[in-house]
Formats: sequence, structure tokens, C-alpha cells
Amino acid sequence: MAMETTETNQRSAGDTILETEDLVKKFGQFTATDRINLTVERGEFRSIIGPNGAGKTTLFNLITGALPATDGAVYFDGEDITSLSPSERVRRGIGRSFQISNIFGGLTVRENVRLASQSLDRDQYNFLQSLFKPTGRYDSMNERTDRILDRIGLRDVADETADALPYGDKRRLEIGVVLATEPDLVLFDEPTAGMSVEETQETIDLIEEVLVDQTLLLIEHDIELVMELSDHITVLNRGEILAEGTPNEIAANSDVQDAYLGGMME
Amino acid sequence: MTRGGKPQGRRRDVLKAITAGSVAGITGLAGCVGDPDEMENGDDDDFDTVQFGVLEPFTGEFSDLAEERHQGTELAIEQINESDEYDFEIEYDDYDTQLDPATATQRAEQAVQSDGAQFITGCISSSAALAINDFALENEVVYTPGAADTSITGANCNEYVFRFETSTAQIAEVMAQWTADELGDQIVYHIADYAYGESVLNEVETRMESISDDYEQVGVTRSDPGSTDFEAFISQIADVSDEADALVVGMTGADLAIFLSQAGARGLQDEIPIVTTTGSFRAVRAGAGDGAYNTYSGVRYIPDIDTGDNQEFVEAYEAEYGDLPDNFSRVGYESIRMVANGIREAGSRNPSTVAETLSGMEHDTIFGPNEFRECDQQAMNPVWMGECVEPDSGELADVELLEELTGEEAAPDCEDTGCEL
Amino acid sequence: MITGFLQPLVDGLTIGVVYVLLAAGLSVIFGVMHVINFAHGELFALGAYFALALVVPFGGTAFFAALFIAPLLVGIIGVAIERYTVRPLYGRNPLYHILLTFGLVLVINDLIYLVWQPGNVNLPVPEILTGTINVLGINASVYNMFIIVFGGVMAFAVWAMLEYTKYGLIIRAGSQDRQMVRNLGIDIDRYYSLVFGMGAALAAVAGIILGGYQTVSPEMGMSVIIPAFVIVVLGGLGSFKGAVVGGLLVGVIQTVLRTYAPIFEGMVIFLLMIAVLLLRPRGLFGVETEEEGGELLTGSGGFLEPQTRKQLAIGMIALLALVPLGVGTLYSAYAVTLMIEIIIWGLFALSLDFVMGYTGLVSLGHALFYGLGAYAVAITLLHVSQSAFIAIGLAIVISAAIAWFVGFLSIRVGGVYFAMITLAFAELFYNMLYRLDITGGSEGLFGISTYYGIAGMGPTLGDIGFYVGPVALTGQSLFYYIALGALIASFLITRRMLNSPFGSVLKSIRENEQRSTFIGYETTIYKRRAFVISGALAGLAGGLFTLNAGYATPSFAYWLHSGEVIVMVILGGMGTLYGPIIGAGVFFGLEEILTGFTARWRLVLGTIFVLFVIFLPRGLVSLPAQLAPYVSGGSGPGPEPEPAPDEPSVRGDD
Amino acid sequence: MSAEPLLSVHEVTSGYGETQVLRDLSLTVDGGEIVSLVGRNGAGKTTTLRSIMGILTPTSGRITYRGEDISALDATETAKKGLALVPEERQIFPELTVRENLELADYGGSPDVDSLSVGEALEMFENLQARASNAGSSLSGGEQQMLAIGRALVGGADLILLDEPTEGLAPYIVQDVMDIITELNERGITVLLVEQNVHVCLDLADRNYVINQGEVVYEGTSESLRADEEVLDKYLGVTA
Repeated sequence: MAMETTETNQRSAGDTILETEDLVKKFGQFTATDRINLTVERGEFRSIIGPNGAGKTTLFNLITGALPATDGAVYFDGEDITSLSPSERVRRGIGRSFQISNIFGGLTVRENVRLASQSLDRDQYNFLQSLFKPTGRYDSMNERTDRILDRIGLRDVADETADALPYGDKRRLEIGVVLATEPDLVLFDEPTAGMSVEETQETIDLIEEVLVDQTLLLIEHDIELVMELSDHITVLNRGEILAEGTPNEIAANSDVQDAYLGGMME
Repeated sequence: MTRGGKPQGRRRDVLKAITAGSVAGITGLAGCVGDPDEMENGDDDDFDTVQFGVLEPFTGEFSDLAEERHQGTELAIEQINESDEYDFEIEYDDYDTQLDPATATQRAEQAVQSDGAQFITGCISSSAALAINDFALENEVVYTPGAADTSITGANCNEYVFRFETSTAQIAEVMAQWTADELGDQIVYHIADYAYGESVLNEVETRMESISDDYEQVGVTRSDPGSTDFEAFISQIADVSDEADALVVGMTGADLAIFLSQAGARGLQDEIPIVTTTGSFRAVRAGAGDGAYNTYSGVRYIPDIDTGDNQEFVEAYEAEYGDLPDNFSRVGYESIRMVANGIREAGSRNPSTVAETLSGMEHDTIFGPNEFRECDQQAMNPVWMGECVEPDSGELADVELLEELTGEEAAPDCEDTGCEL
Repeated sequence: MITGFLQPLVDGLTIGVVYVLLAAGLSVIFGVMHVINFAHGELFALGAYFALALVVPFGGTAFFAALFIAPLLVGIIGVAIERYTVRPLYGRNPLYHILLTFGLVLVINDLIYLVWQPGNVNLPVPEILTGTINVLGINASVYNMFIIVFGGVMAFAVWAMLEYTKYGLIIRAGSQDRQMVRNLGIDIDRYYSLVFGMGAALAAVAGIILGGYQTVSPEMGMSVIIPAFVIVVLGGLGSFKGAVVGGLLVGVIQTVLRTYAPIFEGMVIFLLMIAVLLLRPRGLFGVETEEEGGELLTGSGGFLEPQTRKQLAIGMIALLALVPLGVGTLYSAYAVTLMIEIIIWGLFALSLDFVMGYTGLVSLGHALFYGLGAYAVAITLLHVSQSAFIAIGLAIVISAAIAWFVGFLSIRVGGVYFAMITLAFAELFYNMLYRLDITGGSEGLFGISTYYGIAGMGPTLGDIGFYVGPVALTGQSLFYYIALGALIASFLITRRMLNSPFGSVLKSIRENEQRSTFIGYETTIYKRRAFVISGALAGLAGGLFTLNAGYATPSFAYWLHSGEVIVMVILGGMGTLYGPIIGAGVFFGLEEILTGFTARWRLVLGTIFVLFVIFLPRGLVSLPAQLAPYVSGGSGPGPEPEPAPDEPSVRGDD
Repeated sequence: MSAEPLLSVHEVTSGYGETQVLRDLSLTVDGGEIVSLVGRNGAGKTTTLRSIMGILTPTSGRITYRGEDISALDATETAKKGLALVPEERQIFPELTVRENLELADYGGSPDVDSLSVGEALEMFENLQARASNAGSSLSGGEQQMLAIGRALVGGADLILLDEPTEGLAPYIVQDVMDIITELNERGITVLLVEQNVHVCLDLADRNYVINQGEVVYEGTSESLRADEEVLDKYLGVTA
């Protein structure tokens, strides 16, 4: 126990929220990520870019626990979370949004948000309560749910089935669900995929607005957007980190030009 | 309650409905909790019809036997209804018990509660029959089961159950005697691993022990009920065939047919005589094909026998259905006839009265004079030993009788039955 | 001593080869179409009956002709089944194929009864195949040798067909990547019928050669289908090689165990199946296939206003409470008996719905818990205490505990594999009931009596009478209220649970398990809890039955009952709690009415069920919503909600 | 040959479920051309190919091939018309041998088009010749790509839809693949190429479409695209 604490203290020196250490994932012969060392500071807006097959989503899956790592470790808030289940990681503050909107389509908007909110409160009530006390009677949970519905602007449609929402609202709900788990770090996997220009802008505005306090990790293809939003950018290529830096540094990096953008300017 | 034109009639209806149910009667006032007194079924001397419930497993594994039994039942009812000797008519409904005791009881409830049956008959499988045994006692209706399990008129007997089916104990008697006399006392067994198989093993063993001091059980193999592959057992039996005088098989139905068919293909009966309990059933012979040839079997019934009015029964049966009766047809037939005799004798259709009358009453049956004896209400049927032989034409093995035991000789002693009546 | 070893081997191979033929078709059908064909056993039986129809009039030598003609006919039937019943379901959750083919089992089985009559019949084989041979001290019949050789040749021919012909290549490719086969311009969908027909024909061949070896009977299909599944699961769903190895393995293991360890026979294949599913869910030779998407279609409850629904429910309960009062005037006491049956099975169906409709776990072995409850009550009453309360309490606790254990082992495998493993557990239990002394073996336990109280204080139902006006409520009628009370209490409790945080999580799992994980729920734990609650309720249902009926028999745990309760849930509408209760009512109502007309009522029921699975998968409760648009003339949801294909979101790579 | 293009995609809207990926997208491909589709990840390139092939059905718009409307056809039917998709993941049948993979293609495809025999295809790709009886799963990425292209040839395609053929391949193999594409074209096969590697496209293609968010934002020859820095910068993120 004591040893662990020392370890933890060491790791949390500085204000690093997420750190991966030589993270490797192999699928059979194929190495999807190869010894990735990623460090993300608290409060940062970090984007991850790279060509198809670079290992971006795999990296996300390793950080969130959706896939077990072949080798290496993931530290969150200085703690080794490599062997924790996805849900455990969510509880420690890692939220995730998905490429394709991934909400509970058959439930109402309110239920969607409440479920996430409830996950947070889980330890505050005992087992029997959780079995028998109707959800409507948990005040703090419902208040928080309403607050979030307000923030994502879906309070008016709270009692509609999520499936019935227009596409853009679904994405808003998706973000609301993530927000309701009160994450410290949010991973966004292409939140604007399949959106029109206007929708993209709205979504980004929303993310910026409601998640301003959180650390954000974003996979995005729209380079322009990435350049505009990010504090730092990590470029992956063939499972390895090719470059890391501020948007300006990345734009000026010839390796990036070469590998990611196809060596156009050779 | 007195509203309406016929308070009297309505009260009668209510009473009937209640007494037909599982509970006996009424005392006390509306809204009270009381302790209902026993109330006798009102005897009415004056009746034209008697309601029977015929419960058979029309679907499932025993459905052919069910059909066979049902034809016997129908024939008996037809004859009784046409006969002047009985001044009442039997009305009946059929119920499909499937293979499941739960369904059987439900159907019995339907017959008794909904359709007002006072007499029920049927069921082939012993677990269904045992469930109905209990039901008959609880509901005070007379029941004539179609299963051979010893405990039906043994440990689980009760005063409402009368069995014309020959029990495993009776068959074991003739099998044991004949086997010990003709084949020897070194026996290997193969049984189906359930109640019927175990009871054959027990009954034959007890009797062999009492007949011969040198009796020895060479070995027992057990197969799951419903097994369809007996190669491994046949190999094991063949291995000990030199040490044993005979193989006793405690199986019935499809299990036995398949066993005989496979044993026949392996030529097992050339190595060791095979003695079965029900190999003489036509259904088994039909299923086993030439596998049945040259095997021995206890015989509960074959159409050829010349006892009582059997030949009249066979003729009538053949005329009606174009086919010879077999074991279950005669059980269905005689169960109805004997109960009808009881009703005539009692002059009542009250099941309790009829049950009292039936116990120990003499009947003329296809086996000649017979009775449900008082100590266990089991019919005193004669039993035979037979051999299944290759027929002159066709595939179906013929049964040749080898030895007969009278009802007296075959029946176990009253004190050994486990029945306390 | 070599013969000592060879004899069981030869014996085992005989049956093993038949298993191979049976399992090969089943497995290839799954590989290409992802259809689990429960009706395979019936096609097997049909093969034997067609052969019988040919051999009987023409004599033994027609056997050889039958060996080719009958499979052809069954193959054609297989094609028709694929074309008209299976095809409309592609794209839905593969569990619907299980449901559909279960319905087909009921239909085909009754058709066999109708056409050929019940009973075991011997299928005569030609003279040339009779007699025995003795080699190396091994005794075997010529027919055994014929089975091994002919079956071996057939299996080899199928293998060669798969390996070396154009069709075989296409079928193998189809079981690996259907879309790519389409991309190559090959109409793989057209081959589905062929594959189904071929699988059916193989089953028919197995049926014929086994028919000659055993007997032919309408039950022969039911008796082989479970072992066939075990083999396919062992070998790996979709793998021909797996079917061959699995079939021979099971044949030999069974035979060897009969010789050396007879106590395990019957149980061992299920233990083997459970072990394989837990350690290597894809079986010995199975390959990783993509989990087929497609949601389970739950009933829609949103048709009526909540207020109206509440009033309707109260009205229904009031009506139900009045039932015993009409006995003797409006109807006989049998009405109460029938209603008790419906209530108990309604409770059983409700228990299944709680896991199936809310967490998507389709348990094919729920009769296990029903049987467990029944036996727990019976054993308690016989050996521990005659108190009904103690017995029922124990039944609930024991069922819940075993459900926890089964759930602990099973829930980690999903979908079709979960269905299979629960089936294996139920069969294991069913087998144990036969073997154990405490369960009374094959006959079960009888003559059980009880009182309603604790520590020797309390009346039996037969001793009490309540009098309401002219009607006396005693015995059966009082028990009716106990059962009804249990059902209503269970309904209210489960409904309350679904409105609690726990229930919300269950619903979220049904909607989208992955998302549920990523908002912080350990879904396995929630599913297991739901399974425990479901098991406890099923145990309560079984316990109530035994309490009333006074006996317990192994048939309570028979797999057909697990199937029937699924039928009830689907008929009513899964995921609604009340739908399955309605389903139970309709099921028994139909049975009650139909048995009055024909012993072949399962034919009608099966047909209705098949039509439900195809056309009204959301059950009866969805009927008003389905009809509403037509009645009011407005446009509503189409009759067939098209589930969007699930795009797997956690992928290996981006 | 008439002036009519071989393939014409006219104002097609398509996507997955509710997600609209393509918005009124139009493009044409003439016989004998190599046409490239470039754009960022998620721009809708793969969706375009899948919609043409018939794996996805467009919700509106019209796709014609040799003047015939193929919008509603499924993949099997379009393949029989002479289209072949070489998908991004290659989708080699892992448990079939290399030869069987090719034989399978021979059973499918277009009956009207002169196709390579399995033997000819194996000759064309030396690497495959040596591994003809190895399982598909044992091939390297480059070999898989060649086998995937080989299947299209054996199937008798005259329009090949190539989805990211160089993805995940080592640079020297990229060159091999580019050579093969050129060779295909010399055999008279038309190629619609989706690439992220702008370099590959500009080298190979006669014409290029730049698509962004499901719409065509630029069309032009490689020369003109190379010169258009604004497009390169804005849609492809390639700065001068």
C-alpha cells in the first residue's frame, strides 16, 4: 500500500492527467500501436491526427479500456489504470464519445442523461434502494440531469425518445451523456463525422462551451478545425507517434507533411 | 340467492360444483372462516348416465399404446351402452395427458371439475399414473391406471385405485420361475436406469434368490431411459455371456425395441438367451423387427389365449378396428367393464360407494373369473412366459406360449406389497 | 487386450458417424447463414419416414433406393423452409432463427404424427446388410460396418464437395465473408437455399441409416437434436471439420463411458459442452466470426396513456379476483384450475422476460429454475418442514443461488452461445433429477402435503373455507388467490425495479451495452443480478406449482418447457412484463380450445408462433399500435420495423 | 464509343442509417481513365465507392454504368455488369488458399468481359505464384493487395474501384502497387481510385475529384490540381 502511494505521488508530480507508457497493441501479427508514450496535461485540448490505419482509434480503445493492451501501461491522475475495466475508468473520470452517435435510442432524452448522472451517484445509495426506489425520487441526480439538459439545450425535448431526435440533437445528447458522468478527461472520436459545415461548427461550439473545464482528447480529420482548436497535436503514423507539438509546429513539420499528407511536396 | 325463480335448483348446482371440487362442503355463514365438515356425495339411486374421463398420452412417446388402450376402452363402453344388462349409459370425454404428469393432472382436473367425471381411466407412464393416483384419492374419484409399476398398487396404493394392468411383480414371478427352471440361475441384467428398470431388477432378483440358493447376479448394465445406442452394453454383455445363463432386460417401449434390434444385429441371442418383460407387446415386436426373433418374454396378454370370454373380445375388437387387440387394448377394455360391473352392483354412481363395492368383487373377465383383491386392489391376472419366434410370413414376430402361472400363483403375498388398505 | 480397447472404439464410431452427418449440416447452415436450426432433428426424422414409405411397399432392397430418394425429398423441403420462413428473418438478431425453427419443430413433428401415426416402426434393411462379422475378436454387425463405411463415405463426399467443387468453394467463402462473395458477383443468397437443402438432406441420410439401426418413431428427432447441438458447439459452430471431430468424439466418449464410468453417461456431454463454451467459446475448430447484429424486438408499451393503462390494469386484477366467485354458477371449478396454471406460467414467463426482454439474454434453459423451485419445495416439505412459507422461501433462495452460479459462468459468453450454455445447464440438471435419490429418480416426488404457517402453526387450505355470499372459497380457490397474489406482487416488484436506478441500467444494456459500459456500468454484474432475480421468480413459479399439485417430476425441467415459455414471451411481447403474462394466457387458452378439436394442437400453435416470429415479432401487445394507423387511416410505423445494421464501433483499427 | 461516360454518378445522397455522408455528389468516369477521389478521412470517399458498388443504396440520385441505371442494384448485380470493388481491408478469404481466392472470383464477376484465367493472374503476380496454395491469412499486406486486385481481374472487371490500395504498405511496395495500377490501365481497364496519399493520386490519375464533407469541391487534371494551392491547402491540408 505504502509503495503504491509513493509511486502515485511520483507520477502525479506536475499536472499530468494522462500518461501512456510504451503502449503496444497487437492484433495477431499486426501491430496497431507500437510503444506509444503520450502525455496529456490537465486542462489541455489535445488532438490526435494521422492517416487511416495509424492507430488512433486503437489508442482510444486502449485508454478507455475497450481493448486490453498487449504491453505497456496507462496512467490516469498518476494511477496505473492498465488493468481496470472500462466502467472503472469511467468512474475515475475518463469519458468517451463515439464516432457514430451512440446513445440509448429507445429511452427518452432525460433517461439518457440521467443514466449517466446516476452512474456517478452510485455509491451514495445502498443496494436495496437502487433496486426499489424509483428513479424519480433521487433529487440530486435529477437536478443534475436537468442542469445538463439545460446546458445542451434539450430540456424542451427531454421526454422524447432519443431515436426521434434529429441528427444534430443526437450528437448534442451524446455530448450531454458524456458530460453527465462528470469526466476530467473526455475522448472524442470524430464528433463531427458526417455533419454538414454548420452542424460541425455547432458541435464544436458546444464542446468548447460545455467542456471548457475538462481536458479534451480529440480524433478529428478536419485539419483546419484541429489547427484552430488544439493546444497540442499528436500525429500518429503506422502505430507510432510521428510528431507532437503546437499547431504551428505541426504545420511546419516536414515529416508530417511527408507521411500524413502524402509526400506531396517532395 | 333466493332471487330468481328456482332457488332450490340453484342451490343444488352450487352444492354439486363444490362437492365435485377438491373440498368437501360448507358450514357457517357468508364471510366467515370455518372448518368444512366432511359431506358425503349424495347417493342418487336414480341415474341414467355415468361420466368417465379417459386420460391417455395421445401425443408423445406412448401415443401408439395410448391409441391401442383407447380402442379397448371405447369398445367396452360401446358394448355396455348397447347391453341391456346395464341400466345406465357411460358417457366419456378424452383428454390428452401428453407425456407429462403435470399435464395429466391438469387434464384430470378438467375431467372431474369441468366435465363432472366420477370415474377416470388411463395413463401409460408410471409417473403420470402415480400423479393421478394422488389426484384420485384427493378428489375421491375411481381410477383405473394403465401403468405396470409395482408401487401403484403397492406403496402408493389407495382405496380409489383399481388396476387391471398386470403389474411388474406378477410378470417377474413367471419370468423368474421359468428362467430358473429352464435357463439357469446365473443372470446378467440390462436395465433402463429409471423406476421401471430398477423395479424389474428388484422383483426378478428377490424371486430368483428365493427360488435358487446358487443364484448369482453376474452383472448389471444400465442405460439412460430414452437411449438409442446400446452397442457398448451389448459388447459388455457379450463379454460375460460365457459366465451367465441368461440376460434379463428391464426395459420397455422404444428402448426395448431398439435394444433388441441392435442386439439382434450383433447376434447376441445366439450367445446368451434374452429374457424381457414386455418383448411380447406388439409395439415392441414391430419396432424390433427380426431383432425380436428367438427372445423370451413375460406375457401379460396375447390375443390367442382361450381364457374367459377373451375370444369374444378378440372377435368384437377385430370387427370394430380391423386389427387384433394387444395388451393395452385389453387393459382399457376390462378396466371399463369391471368398473361398470361395480357401478351396477353398487347401484350407485357415487365413486366412494363404487370403490367399496369393487374391492374384492368377483367378475367374469377375459381371463376368466377375476377380482381386484382387497389387500391392494390389483387384478389377479394370470401370466405366461413366451418366446418370440420368426413368423411364417411378414416381419412381425409371433409369440409362442411356454408356461402359465395362475393369478393366485403370480400375485405377490399381500403383506409383501407395501400397500396398506 | 487390444480388443478391449477396439470394441468400444468400433461401437462408438458407429453412432459417431451418424452424429457427424447430423452435425455437419447443422454446422454448415450456421456457418453460411448464421441460422441455428432447431428443426434439424425433425428433418432427420422425416428422412427416416420417407425411407420407410419407400421400403415398406417394395421390400428391403428398396432401402438403397430410399437412401437417395428420401434425402432428395427432404432436401427439397429444406429448400422450401429456407425460402419461405428463414429468409424473411435475415438481418434480424440470429436468436430469431432459434425461435422460428423451434416453431417449425412443433409443426413438423405434428405433421409426422398426422401422416405416419405414432409408434416405433422397424425400418427393414436388405438381407445383405444383416448378420455379424468377427474380426480381431471384435464383434460387430454388418449393418454397423455399413453405417461406418457408408457414413464415412458420405462425410468424405461432403468434405470433397466442399473442398473441390465450385459450390463448395462458394459455400466455404460464404461462411468467411458473405459481403465479399457478393462483391465478386456471386449471388450467395441463392446458395442459402442450396446449403439449407443440403444440410437437410444430410440429416435425412443420418435419419435413414440410424432408422435401420434403431427404430423409426416421431420422437426420434427430439432425441437427437440436443446431442447434435452439443456436437456442433463442441466442434465449433460453422466448422465442417469441427462437426466431424465433434461427432466422432462424442460417439466414442459416450460409448467408452458406458463401459467404464456409466454414472457420467448422459451428463458428460453437457459438462463437456459447458467447459468448451467457457474456455473456448468458438468451439474446438470454430473461427472468429463477426457477431451478427440486429436487436431483439421488444413490445411497444406506449400505445395507451399511463392513466388508462393503470385503470386497465386495476380492472384486470379486479376481474381476475372475481374468477373463483363464478365457480358453480358461471362455470365449473376447472376454470380456477386452468387460471392457476396460467398464473403460474405467466409468472414463469414474466421471470424470463425480465432477463430476455430487458438485458437481451435469451435463456434456453429457464426450465432449470422452474424445476429447481418445484423440487426445492417438494424436498423441503418432505424432509425439512411442512410449512408452505418455509418451502417457498427456500425455493426462491435456492433458485437465486443457482441462478447466480449459472449466471457467473454463462454471462461472459454472449448471444447464441449464452442460449446454448443455459440449455446445457438445464439438460445437466434434468439428467441429475433422474439419477439422484433425493429427487425420486425418474418418477419424481409424490404425496406431498403442506400447511400455511410456520413452526407447525397454521391451517391447510383444505381446512379453511371463506364464504362470500353463496360461494365457498376453499382449497383450490384459496390457492388461486395465493398464486394471483404472487403474480401481482412479482409484477409490481419487477416493475418497480425497472423504474429504479437498477432497472434504468438494465434498459440501457438492452439499448446499447457498449454505451452503458462507457458511462461507467459494469454490465456483466447488472446482467447477472437480473439473471438472479429472474431465476428466483422462475423458482417461485415452479415452487407454487408443486405447492398446489403436491408433486414434482423431472419433466418440469425438460428443454421443451424452456422453449414453451419463450413461445409465451414472444407471443405476448417481450420487454413489457405484462405481455408474457398475456402470452401465457393465450398459450393455454389456445391449447385448451385446440385440444378439444385435435390431438395435434401443437401444429396449430407452432404455425401461429412461426407467423408471429415472422410478422409480429413484438408480440400481441404491439398489435394495437400496429393496427392503429390502419384503423385511424393515418400513417404509422410500418408493420415490419427494419432494424438498422449495427456498425461495430469498437474496431481493431481506424 | 459515344460521348456518354462509362460511369456517371448524378447528385447522389447516401450514407449509413441516418448519417448522411454523401450530399448530392456527382462525378463521371470515362472508359480507359484513371480517376481519383481525394479528400480527408471521413470526406465520403469510401462511401462513394460502396454506393457505386451497391453495398449501400443511395437515398436519392442516380448512378449509371454504360448508360444503364444501376442505382438500385446490389453488389452481386453490379459485379456482373463488370464493376469490381477492391475494398480498403482487401477482404481476402482467410481460410481459402490464394488459388481458391482467385477461382472464386472466376465463378463470379461479369460473363461479358474478357477476363484473366486463374493461371494468368498467378503469372502476373509473381509473389502470388509462389504462395498459390497458402491460406489467404498468411499473406503480407502487399500480397493481399495484389490478390485483391487479381480477384478483380479474374472476375472480369472493366471498372475497378480501388479503395486506398496503398494503405499500410511499405514505401517500396507502394511503388509496386502503383505500377500494377498503371498496368491495369494499359490493359484497358478503367480505374476509380480512392487515396489519401495525394502523391499517388496525382502521379497516377488522369483526373481528380476532391471531395469534402460529401460534396465534390474540385475537379481537374493532376496538373491543374497540383497548381491549385488553395484547394490543396483548404481541403487536403497540404500547404505549399
